[in-house]
Amino acid sequence: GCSGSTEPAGSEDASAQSSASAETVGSESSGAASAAGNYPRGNGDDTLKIGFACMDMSNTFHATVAKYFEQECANRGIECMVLDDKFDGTTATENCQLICDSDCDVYVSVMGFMVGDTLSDICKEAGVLAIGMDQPIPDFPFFGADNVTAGYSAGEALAEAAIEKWGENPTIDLYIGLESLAGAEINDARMHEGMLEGIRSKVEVPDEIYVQCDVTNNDSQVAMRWVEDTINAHPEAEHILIGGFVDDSGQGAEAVIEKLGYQDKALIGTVDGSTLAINNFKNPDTAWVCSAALLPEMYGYYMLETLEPYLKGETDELPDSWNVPPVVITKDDYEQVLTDSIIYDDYQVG
Amino acid sequence: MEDVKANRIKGKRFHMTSAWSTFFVWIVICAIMAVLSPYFLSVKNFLSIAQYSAITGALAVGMTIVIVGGGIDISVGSVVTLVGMVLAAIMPASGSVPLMIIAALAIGVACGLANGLLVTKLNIVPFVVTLGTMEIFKGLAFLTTRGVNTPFNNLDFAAIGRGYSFGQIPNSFIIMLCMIVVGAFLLKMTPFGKKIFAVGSNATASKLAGINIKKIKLSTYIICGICAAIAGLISTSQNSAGLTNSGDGAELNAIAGAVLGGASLAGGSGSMVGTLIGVLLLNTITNGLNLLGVSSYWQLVAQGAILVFAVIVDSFKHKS
Amino acid sequence: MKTKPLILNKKKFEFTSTHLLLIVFAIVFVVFTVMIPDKFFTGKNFMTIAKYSSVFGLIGIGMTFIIIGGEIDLSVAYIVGLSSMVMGTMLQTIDNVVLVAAAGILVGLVCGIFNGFVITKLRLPAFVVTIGTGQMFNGFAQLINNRPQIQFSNDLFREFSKINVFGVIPLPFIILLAVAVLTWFVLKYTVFGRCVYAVGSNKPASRLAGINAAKTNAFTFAISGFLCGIASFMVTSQNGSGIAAAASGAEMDAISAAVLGGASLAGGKGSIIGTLVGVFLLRIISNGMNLMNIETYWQMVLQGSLLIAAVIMDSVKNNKDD
Amino acid sequence: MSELLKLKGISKEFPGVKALQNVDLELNRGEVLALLGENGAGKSTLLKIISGVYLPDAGEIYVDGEKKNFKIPADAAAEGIGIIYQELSYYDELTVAENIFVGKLPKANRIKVDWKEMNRRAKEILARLNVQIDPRALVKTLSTAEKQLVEIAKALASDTKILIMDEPTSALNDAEVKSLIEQTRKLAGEGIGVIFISHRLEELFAVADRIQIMRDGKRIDSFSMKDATPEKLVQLMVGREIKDMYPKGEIKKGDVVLEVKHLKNKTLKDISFSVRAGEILGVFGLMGAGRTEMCKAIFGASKLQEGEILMHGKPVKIHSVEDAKKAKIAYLPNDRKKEGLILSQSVKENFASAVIDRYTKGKGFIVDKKRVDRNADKWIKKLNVSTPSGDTVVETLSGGNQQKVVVGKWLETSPDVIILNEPTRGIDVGAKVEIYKLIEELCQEGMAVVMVSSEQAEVLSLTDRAIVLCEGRLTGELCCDDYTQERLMEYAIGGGA
Ligand SMILES: Nc1ncnc2c1ncn2[C@@H]1O[C@H](COP(=O)(O)OP(=O)(O)OP(=O)(O)O)[C@@H](O)[C@H]1O
Ligand SMILES: Nc1ncnc2c1ncn2[C@@H]1O[C@H](COP(=O)(O)OP(=O)(O)OP(=O)(O)O)[C@@H](O)[C@H]1O
Ligand SMILES: [Mg+2]
Ligand SMILES: [Mg+2]
Repeated sequence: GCSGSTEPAGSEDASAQSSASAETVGSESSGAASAAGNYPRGNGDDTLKIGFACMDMSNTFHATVAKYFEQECANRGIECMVLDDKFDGTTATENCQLICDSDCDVYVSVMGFMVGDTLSDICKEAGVLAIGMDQPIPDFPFFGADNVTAGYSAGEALAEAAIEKWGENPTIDLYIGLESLAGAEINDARMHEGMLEGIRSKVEVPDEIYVQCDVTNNDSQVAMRWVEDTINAHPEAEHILIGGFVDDSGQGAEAVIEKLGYQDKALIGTVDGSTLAINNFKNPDTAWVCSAALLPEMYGYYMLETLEPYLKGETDELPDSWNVPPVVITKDDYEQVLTDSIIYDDYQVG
Repeated sequence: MEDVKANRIKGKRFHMTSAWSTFFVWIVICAIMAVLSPYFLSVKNFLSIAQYSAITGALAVGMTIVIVGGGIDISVGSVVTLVGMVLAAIMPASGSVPLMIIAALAIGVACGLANGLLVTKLNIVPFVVTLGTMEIFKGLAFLTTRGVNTPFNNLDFAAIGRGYSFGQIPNSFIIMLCMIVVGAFLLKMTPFGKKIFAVGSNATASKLAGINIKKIKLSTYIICGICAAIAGLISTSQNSAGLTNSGDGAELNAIAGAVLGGASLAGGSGSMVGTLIGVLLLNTITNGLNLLGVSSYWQLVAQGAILVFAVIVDSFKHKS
Repeated sequence: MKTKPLILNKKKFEFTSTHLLLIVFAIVFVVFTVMIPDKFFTGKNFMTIAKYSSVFGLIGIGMTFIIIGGEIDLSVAYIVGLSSMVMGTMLQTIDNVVLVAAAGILVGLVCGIFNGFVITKLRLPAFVVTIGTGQMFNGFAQLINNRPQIQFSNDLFREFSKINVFGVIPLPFIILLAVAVLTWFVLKYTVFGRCVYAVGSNKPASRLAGINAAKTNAFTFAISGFLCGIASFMVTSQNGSGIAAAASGAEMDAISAAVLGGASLAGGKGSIIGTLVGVFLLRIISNGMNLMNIETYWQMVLQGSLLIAAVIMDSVKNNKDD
Repeated sequence: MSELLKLKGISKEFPGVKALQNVDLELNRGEVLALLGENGAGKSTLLKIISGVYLPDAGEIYVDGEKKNFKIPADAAAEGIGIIYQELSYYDELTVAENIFVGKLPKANRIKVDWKEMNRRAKEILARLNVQIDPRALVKTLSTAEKQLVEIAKALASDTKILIMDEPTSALNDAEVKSLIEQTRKLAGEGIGVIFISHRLEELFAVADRIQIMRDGKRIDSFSMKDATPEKLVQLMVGREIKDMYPKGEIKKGDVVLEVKHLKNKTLKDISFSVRAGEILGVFGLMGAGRTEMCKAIFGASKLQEGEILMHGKPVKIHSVEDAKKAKIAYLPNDRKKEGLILSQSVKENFASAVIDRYTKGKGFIVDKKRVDRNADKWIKKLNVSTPSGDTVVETLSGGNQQKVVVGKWLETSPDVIILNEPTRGIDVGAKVEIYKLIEELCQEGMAVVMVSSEQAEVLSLTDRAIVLCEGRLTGELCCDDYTQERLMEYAIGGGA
């Protein structure tokens, strides 16, 4: 198989990279508040209250994060307010204000890549601790998926699958990147620094064969059209790699590969690790071989494990950055890997 | 008398209809694409265009009927999403394809009925009604699976959107063509269709001619709901999953297709053949730009410009 | 023979949709106040609502002009986005805040004029044209940097939206009120304003009466574009970054607000006050539901239902007149 | 007398119609010129050329001896040409005062509209026309007749040298017509040149100095009104002699077909009457009397709060137009453009629109195109509709021919009773006579006819019996010796009963 989940080199590399970048963000602008743990710690009353601004509740990944986040808060007796940023900077700013107005102790948001400075300002003014989830909010700690690592390990796994299928040093004729340009920095980290570099660490992918497709809103239909049209425009391509920003793109790509009968000529790898990927892995014939699971179910757990003691004053140390460790799942190992990674009893694979 | 005769012949001179001017634009676009991309002019590629036109086409059939009747329905995209989510949710319990189809159609009828009743019984502007129901249906869709994409494995069901018949003709396209034919028959040949045109052109006069305008309008929304449900079926089947964003923006494509094909938002005009050409035009543009690997930002600009260009071409027929 | 003159129209209090809307508004307000008094009925919260209503208020006012003139504009959100990206990009290199703001507003104005020109000069259906131009503006917005958003660090520019007049009232809200008063005057008291109503009410007749209908409509698009430019300035300052989707969905919000406020998509009807109440109603509903921590999916259902409920009452009133 | 306006050799062609061929026209200062011609003769087209709506294909326009080239209506307005169009062009959502001054709103300073001044002046003008409408009222709340009055006020509002009125009286009652004529004469006395179109000859005799007759897009003749007699005018206009304007054959009346008892709703206050087979019942009243409302209520197009409707002695429940159609009631609306026709559709589609369900084959699912065509041909011939073909869009027909289409559409439903609401409004004499004949024929075939009219002469000559409404009440029923112009008016203003 193309197991990449335990590949040490890539993941360590990338996680080091990302924590470094988060640290830089922290230290470069927070001048006075440089020491770890020197963050606001809430308004002093007994009950803890977290304001969670979900990036987009109509998006499976973020809706899942929100659901388990709420659940984890409930388990720990923390009050939780969930708002929907609707993938919109303007709404995010307003929601941030609303959360600060509502006497929350912590504000959590993914929208840092769009309106980070402003979110930071609002929270500082209100004396509320902000956490940049997946995307840093300047002067505040970072928590979340490590997109570079996730993309990198998915890329490696995809390349390994290619080697297994087409032999040592396979010539890749076409690489289709199903990307979300609206995701800006996330997209860069996951798809370029991550996935593309990951693939290139094992096989050669020259720039000329890289077709970047913007799958706006991560729409499976749009992905289908891009893949089919691009393959039609490269009829000579025998070895095709397809990388997907999320599983929705993989779903569309897989549909086209099956339609064109290209199972021998194409391989798909994505980042997400959602039920869409798992469902496809159940079928041995699919071209979709791997997906880096970001474990949205575990976000709440990992965040609160570190955050709760700090808020409760049990510790004065709050790291500048901590992560959810991504894992790569493949046809062979997805069940095992996921059951190992997700601690909830009610969680069932697929 | 002689004058009258001469005039009569002149009166019959050829008038370019909207459908024709859109057809003309389509041909021009095809010619340009054919020059720019060697892969454009192939049966395979046109079949691909056909397949991906199916969803917009199915929606546009219903939309044309509603628009001809003087209404509009912008909730269709949400119906597509709703159908997808509900089907994906019940798929594990029931793998039967006919049951899926019945469930989808039932959702379509229910949504169309809701829109239609609000428009006719309570006399509310259709734009506002469907703006409201658009949110409601979408909310309901997300509530079914709490905003989570839900895949399924059902090869029989997948054949609806992905399979072929008669060699290489995509099933989804065949479904859409059937809908176009039925729609054209309905509009052109039946008393019902004549009444839709009458109601769309002048509701007061139609009412005083003894046409039950509420019934006619209600029917157009139900038909539109059914068409949206079929579009949802195709989309769900092509995706093999209920996806939260499968219907996003679909209503605008459907309206654009219908209007490019000659339907007037004021009601009382429009044709199925025109709509078919309008939908094909929209999808050919996307296909061509994809083949050329044009960046999506430029695609937005190009699609917008071509849309404006098409209406400009159409406006020349009014001037001449 | 002297006939008895007919007096059908005594000037009496007429219950208009604006009154109805005010009642709905009051009900919603009271409901939230009773249910979540400590969260909703606070000065802080009102100021938050006021501040974040301003952007949509301005867009709504522009849309009201266009709708009264019998047209529609589905590209407003993308005009705001394009202008926002232009400002965000300029701020990377230019420190002159006034220059950047002026450029942003100019972009809005130019987009509005472009829409107006294409629609009125070539006599094209506004609905399709603005879907098309909207896509174009959106494309251009993202092409500037090959990015859909760009953050900037000009503090002075960001400061603008934080200014509170008399220490409490957000400046954007003051601007909204000023624009509202000005546009109310324009619509009610200027020849141009009355021409907008005339053109929207009966376009062919206006042409016969020697009103330049095309120019009037074109002007409404320009006004809307200009207001979108100002809105974009406000939202860009608020967000601290240029965002192509800064006002995503604003066209629907603006149309809903205008229609709630009594505007008719057939043209000839609508008012600034109505639209503003509509804007605040929509904002307050979403604010209140957020504070009550209602799941966003239920919020969608409720918001759609409320929109319909508001117009149902209006139509029931109208039906009685039949 | 000096020449104010002169047209030379004007021609205009529409697709399929030569609307005007080499037409001349002269108008002097202080003169009222009547323009007379059958429906479709080209009168309105000629006026629209004068006011700059249409560009002529050929010909010249001189104002005060200077050659003019009107490209848009504003050009003509700048030369002091004011016009009331045949199609009312009002603004529903604006106030009465604004409607009157639209295009030239009085300003307080450079930008501000002076509402006070505008309302005051509007009130003045309306008072001159002897109407009391609140200038601040929205026009959408007015009745058709009131709207027409506002249109006339509009034309009087500006400083016009040349005033053109295309059928200004078609919605007015006699008193209003009279004051309009007075007003027109006064304006002429002030030196304004007036062109006045009407199909009512007695009005023309009262108002005009000179008359120009048109037929088939050509100028036939023009002479002083002193030399005119009704017979001469009619003959010139239709190109043949018309002897009996109103046919009055003796028809045997049958049983009561339609009977209504105690109709009540928001407008109607207890109305009862009956009509027999072969009888024409006149319905007279001033504007807003509730005649239209009564018709619509019987026809199921308006709600009834109380009341009973009987057909052939049996009560029928009518809640919708379909119910009325089933009960064999037909209704010809007074506003044919808004309520009678689907303007953008073809003649044959309009003929079929009330019976489309019957013109089917294949178990009722498919429209039988041949039958639709045959039906249209039948009615075009029978009613003598002048149209290039059944495929012509009905909008391009002249008023009279449009009216015939509406009549044909309803006759095809083979009703037992037909309610005609102002069937001859805005129709030329020739077409009028044809419609009268048709009504007569219908009676002979045993149909019962209810005819609403604002023309006293028409009611008196065509019917033996009439009911009169005033403010929604039935104020009287007239027949036999009572049946005079004076009594009609007396009841109409609420006197009498
Ligand atoms: N816009 C148009 N397009 C095509 N044909 C037209 C148009 N306007 C008028 N016509 C035709 O021109 C002819 C003259 O019409 P016009 O309206 O001038 O008659 P009219 O004398 O005013 O009749 P009426 O007394 O019924 O008002 C008619 O045959 C009519 O059908
Ligand atoms: N007192 C009134 N107040 C308000 N509206 C009235 C009043 N009287 C009549 N109307 C309006 O006028 C209508 C009744 O007039 P209707 O049109 O039936 O009269 P009509 O005799 O046919 O006159 P017209 O010549 O104007 O057609 C009603 O629909 C009503 O809306
Ligand atoms: Mg005429
Ligand atoms: Mg009437």
